[in-house]
Amino acid sequence: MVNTKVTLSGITLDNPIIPASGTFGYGYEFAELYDINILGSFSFKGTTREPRFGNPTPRIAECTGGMINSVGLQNPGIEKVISEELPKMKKVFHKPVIANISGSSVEEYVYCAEKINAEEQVGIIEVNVSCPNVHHGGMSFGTSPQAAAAVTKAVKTVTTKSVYIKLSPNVTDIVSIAKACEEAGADGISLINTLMGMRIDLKTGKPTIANKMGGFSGSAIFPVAVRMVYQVYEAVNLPIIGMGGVSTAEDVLELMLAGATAVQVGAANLVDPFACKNIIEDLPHVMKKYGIKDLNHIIGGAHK
Amino acid sequence: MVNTKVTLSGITLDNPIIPASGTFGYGYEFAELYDINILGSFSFKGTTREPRFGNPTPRIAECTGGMINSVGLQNPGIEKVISEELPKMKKVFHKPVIANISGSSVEEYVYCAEKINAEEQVGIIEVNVSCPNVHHGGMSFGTSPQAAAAVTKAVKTVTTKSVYIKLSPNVTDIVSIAKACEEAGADGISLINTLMGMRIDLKTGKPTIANKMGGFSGSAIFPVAVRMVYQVYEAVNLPIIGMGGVSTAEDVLELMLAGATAVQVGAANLVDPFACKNIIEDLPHVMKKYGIKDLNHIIGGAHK
Amino acid sequence: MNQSHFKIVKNEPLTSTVYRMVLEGDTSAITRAGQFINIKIEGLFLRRPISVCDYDDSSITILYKTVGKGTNIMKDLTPSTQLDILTGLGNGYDTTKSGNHPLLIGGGVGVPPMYRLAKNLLDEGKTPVVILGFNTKDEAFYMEEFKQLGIEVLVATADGTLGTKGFVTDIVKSLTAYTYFYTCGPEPMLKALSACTNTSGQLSFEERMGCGFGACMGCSCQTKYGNKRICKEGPVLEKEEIIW
Amino acid sequence: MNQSHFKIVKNEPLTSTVYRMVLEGDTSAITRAGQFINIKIEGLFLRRPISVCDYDDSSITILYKTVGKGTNIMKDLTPSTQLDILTGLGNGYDTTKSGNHPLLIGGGVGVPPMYRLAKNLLDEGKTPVVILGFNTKDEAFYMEEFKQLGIEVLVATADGTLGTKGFVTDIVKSLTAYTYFYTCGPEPMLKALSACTNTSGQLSFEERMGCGFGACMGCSCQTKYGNKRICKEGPVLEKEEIIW
Ligand SMILES: Cc1cc2nc3c(=O)[nH]c(=O)nc-3n(C[C@H](O)[C@H](O)[C@H](O)COP(=O)(O)OP(=O)(O)OC[C@H]3O[C@@H](n4cnc5c(N)ncnc54)[C@H](O)[C@@H]3O)c2cc1C
Ligand SMILES: Cc1cc2nc3c(=O)[nH]c(=O)nc-3n(C[C@H](O)[C@H](O)[C@H](O)COP(=O)(O)OP(=O)(O)OC[C@H]3O[C@@H](n4cnc5c(N)ncnc54)[C@H](O)[C@@H]3O)c2cc1C
Ligand SMILES: Cc1cc2nc3c(=O)[nH]c(=O)nc-3n(C[C@H](O)[C@H](O)[C@H](O)COP(=O)(O)O)c2cc1C
Ligand SMILES: Cc1cc2nc3c(=O)[nH]c(=O)nc-3n(C[C@H](O)[C@H](O)[C@H](O)COP(=O)(O)O)c2cc1C
Ligand code: FES
Ligand code: FES
Repeated sequence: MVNTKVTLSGITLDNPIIPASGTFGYGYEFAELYDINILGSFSFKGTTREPRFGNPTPRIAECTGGMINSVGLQNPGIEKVISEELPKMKKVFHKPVIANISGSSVEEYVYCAEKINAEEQVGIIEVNVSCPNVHHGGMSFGTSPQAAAAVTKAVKTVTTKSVYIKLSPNVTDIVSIAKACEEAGADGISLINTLMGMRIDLKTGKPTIANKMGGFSGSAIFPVAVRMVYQVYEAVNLPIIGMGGVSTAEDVLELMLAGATAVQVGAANLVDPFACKNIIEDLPHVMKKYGIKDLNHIIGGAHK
Repeated sequence: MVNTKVTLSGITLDNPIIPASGTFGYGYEFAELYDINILGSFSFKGTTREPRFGNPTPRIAECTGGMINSVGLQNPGIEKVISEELPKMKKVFHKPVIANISGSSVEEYVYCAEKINAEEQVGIIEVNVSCPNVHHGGMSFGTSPQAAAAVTKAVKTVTTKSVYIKLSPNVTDIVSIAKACEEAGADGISLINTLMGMRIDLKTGKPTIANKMGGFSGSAIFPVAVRMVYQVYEAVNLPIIGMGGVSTAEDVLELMLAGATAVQVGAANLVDPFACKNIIEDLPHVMKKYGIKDLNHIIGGAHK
Repeated sequence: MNQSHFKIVKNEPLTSTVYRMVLEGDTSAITRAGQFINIKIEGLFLRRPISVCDYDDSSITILYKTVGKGTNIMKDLTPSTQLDILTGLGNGYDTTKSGNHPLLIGGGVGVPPMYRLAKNLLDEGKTPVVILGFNTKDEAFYMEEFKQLGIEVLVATADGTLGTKGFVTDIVKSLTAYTYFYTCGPEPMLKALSACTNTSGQLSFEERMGCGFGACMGCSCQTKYGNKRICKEGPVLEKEEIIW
Repeated sequence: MNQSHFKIVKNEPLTSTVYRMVLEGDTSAITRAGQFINIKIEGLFLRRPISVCDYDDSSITILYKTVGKGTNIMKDLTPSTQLDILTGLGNGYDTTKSGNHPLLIGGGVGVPPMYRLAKNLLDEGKTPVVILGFNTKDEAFYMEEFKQLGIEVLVATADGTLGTKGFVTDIVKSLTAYTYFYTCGPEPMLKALSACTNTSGQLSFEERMGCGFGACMGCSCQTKYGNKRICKEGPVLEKEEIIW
């Protein structure tokens, strides 16, 4: 028997597989297909203070090995998330969840963190400082160490939950931003969010998605994810939730070797609703193939 | 008949297809396969002042839709490039070429630019401020507007050729860097160089390439290239040579709609030595399909 | 929703750009006409959503037009190829509101879902009239199939090479005795129909999709009754809720 | 170099992990034993370099071991599948230096190029002796094929289940009357051979490749005679030039 249990800030997960925010809704679409309690945890759709419809459609474009989305944080707002979505979620998922929050001001982050702090099922608050879709919004916080630190510090003061800062890959120096979050008291780092990308429709000659640019994710971005997880692991002493293009159990091992303690799966869920289930089922076999008895032994292994 | 001729800083190319630096050597491997004079131009392997062996091997890793290289600017040094490689190149290619130069100090760029300035066949000097493989080298120049501007200004003083600055995509704000180059007197912008990426070999648990990280290129990075060409076109008034993941005539049109005047093809040459030839032959057909009579009409078309 | 493998039984051209594919597999998740399936195509990242034209216990018929990468790969697939497909997606048409004489209006590749809908309405003892719109005679398909259901079929072509010269709206405007309408087709057609019909009705929309089953919010639209996902609360919306 | 399409004629296991594939197509670019081909595999970005084991006017035989994604896809390809292949890559072995009694030493999947090399040397009237090294009996292959050439074949297995127990070097050390050596196999074996042989020789190296035809500098190595590209000036290097 192999051990797939890993621990994030005191929360033990049966396995490191976590559906990524924005690609798993609040879980119930997937709960129709399989018992989602097999998951390590899951990160629900990014929540803001006010309800948001998000960006105009089309919001989706296809790429080689990936996709671009410009959903723009569509969500019913923190109040409704707590009053309507979480109770429904609780019926299908019984483990600690990750609450992904977003905002366009420090106050908005604080507001959301404070509200969500009261929710027992929330184990970790994942602070998205990196969504590239909100004008004057998340993006700026994730591209400056000072701003990321300010959000981290403010959120930490209003919550007793573990706070993970989710970083954007669209930066010159991911390490300096991760370090700033560490110094500001973050309990962990999630990375990477989507790369900024764009497609143009040859039939119209215009950008494929209405918002022009959007977040590029899927297998194509995996090498960038591995690189950034590796760099951040080398520089900070916090647990890392790695993500970006993961679609197989092999990918999970690779991100863990780079330094991730747990791994999120995003776009893969959209094209294969059983992606997480398949990865969880494959994981022990692939571990055996590579002679891995305990996942904890390989975290950061590529650095040795 | 469609028109595929485009003009870069006064140099008219029969078509916008240019093999990218580092993926076409000095042309003669390909000249064995087809008459490379069908190309618009080509950008030869990055040249430095001293001869360089480059990084230790393995230098190559595979990715979904792309590859990582950490060649590290292997080249025989500017003197030998001029005395040995260019004369051989001249025998197989008779149009103006693009000289790609690199350096780890402003002086080294200036040295190379001055030397290469005497070469008649060189039409454009492409200043690589973005190679991610040289420690204390190219990378830093391409990640700061000030440094990029300093290189631009210095190179411009020693050459009468058109100077294109080749930018790195591994930055928070590509536009500010492109603008700084424009203000410093650049004649054009080439983008994008490779994304920094990494793979880990599950069999060894260690980074696949000896240098750990390397430059990620190929179809997978195309959406990032389209985005950055679009952003730079909007902000600067210089011709852009677009590249990053181009492998079909459709990709060429997409980058031109985003704002490129010409297009380089990199990694695609390595896996299909006829890639450029095929693109050039397909281009008129694909233009017809989308009702394009003259390529010049679509440059930047997605912005209208 | 269901994910399963289907085997191609037939894949044949109906016109120079429209193909019919018959797929064999588990159809148990399909509950209504107007639902769609989402097809994984080797080598492409996103699945391709295509309406169910007809189905029985073990097979699905789809009609698709070759417009891009995915559909051009599909047209070259040979019988017995296996495809990974999500079935039972979307709300589909609600036939309980039809009244006795509903109009079914399909434009171009909006025609397919009308076929199963017509069969369902007939089974329920109603008398649907079908209006099909195409650009030109050479692009027209499925008129015979509809006629064989024993219902009235009216055709409009933009260039007049078949049926009425003009648009489906020109035919609709000339009719009065209908009780409801169901439609699928290009958005300008849906909008025109919404304006020129004098009954309530249901309209099926297209949107670029990330998942097709409600997980990504890629396909959302705003309606008078709140935000809806085209893939989940749609693709069929009621005339009254649509914000044009 | 040549780029062309080959048709798989045969694809069969020799051991549980080593397969033989016979490909039909234009072999005109191949000039020497020890050259390799570079195979495009649907869905993977980089081509896969594999040595030519044997060839004639219209076919190539390769032997490959399943070690990762590409070779595991290859083993499932069925006859008549078309493959896009670059042929005539690398320098190959120079037989002019062999003398009359060269040793040919192949380790694991370094065995294949020795086969054609042995044939060439025989054609030139020389008397090669072949030494094959494997981990264990179950992983051994091609001994019969070599024997059928009518030459002496010596085998070493690490666990002694076949032939000499130990490494190919153990056999080489026991021999004296050879005039030259040619080898291909894992790098530690090449290094050990370089040390224990008392003649000059040629050794074939492996390196991760971007292109396989000299364009990318991905496969460079430093030798006493300057930088060389394994894919172009290699894969075969002379014992004297190698920097270990
Ligand atoms: C609910 C629904 C039902 C549909 N039913 C049918 C049908 O029965 N027959 C039929 O021929 N077509 C139908 N379509 C349209 C069909 O999905 C597109 O024609 C198809 O996805 C194009 O794929 P492609 O790879 O050939 O084109 P590409 O342009 O190469 O596709 C690129 C991307 O854009 C998406 N896309 C392109 N056009 C559309 C579109 N019109 N709607 C949504 N996404 C699009 C693709 O899915 C893909 O993600 C339906 C669409 C929806 C949303
Ligand atoms: C000149 C040359 C001749 C060769 N001849 C043979 C032969 O005759 N028979 C045989 O079984 N093998 C041979 N190899 C090794 C063969 O190329 C690899 O086993 C194969 O590329 C592995 O591919 P994969 O997708 O299964 O493995 P993966 O590990 O999934 O491949 C990932 C990447 O690494 C590369 N790679 C992995 N292992 C090697 C290796 N050992 N050498 C070079 N690149 C590697 C792959 O080409 C690919 O780019 C040769 C290699 C070279 C360089
Ligand atoms: C449709 C979609 C919606 C997303 N929404 C969010 C979000 O609300 N909050 C967030 O932090 N990340 C969001 N992301 C980013 C993912 O959580 C993840 O960081 C990214 O997609 C990279 O992982 P992947 O390549 O596995 O998709 C979204 C991604 C997609 C594809
Ligand atoms: C093997 C290899 C070597 C490269 N060497 C150089 C170089 O010497 N100078 C340079 O400016 N760019 C170099 N590049 C970057 C390419 O010119 C190009 O900018 C990049 O690969 C993106 O294009 P692509 O996706 O089409 O490959 C190299 C790329 C590859 C793959
Ligand atoms: S396509 Fe994902 S929610 Fe509709
Ligand atoms: S693999 Fe490209 S030069 Fe050898």
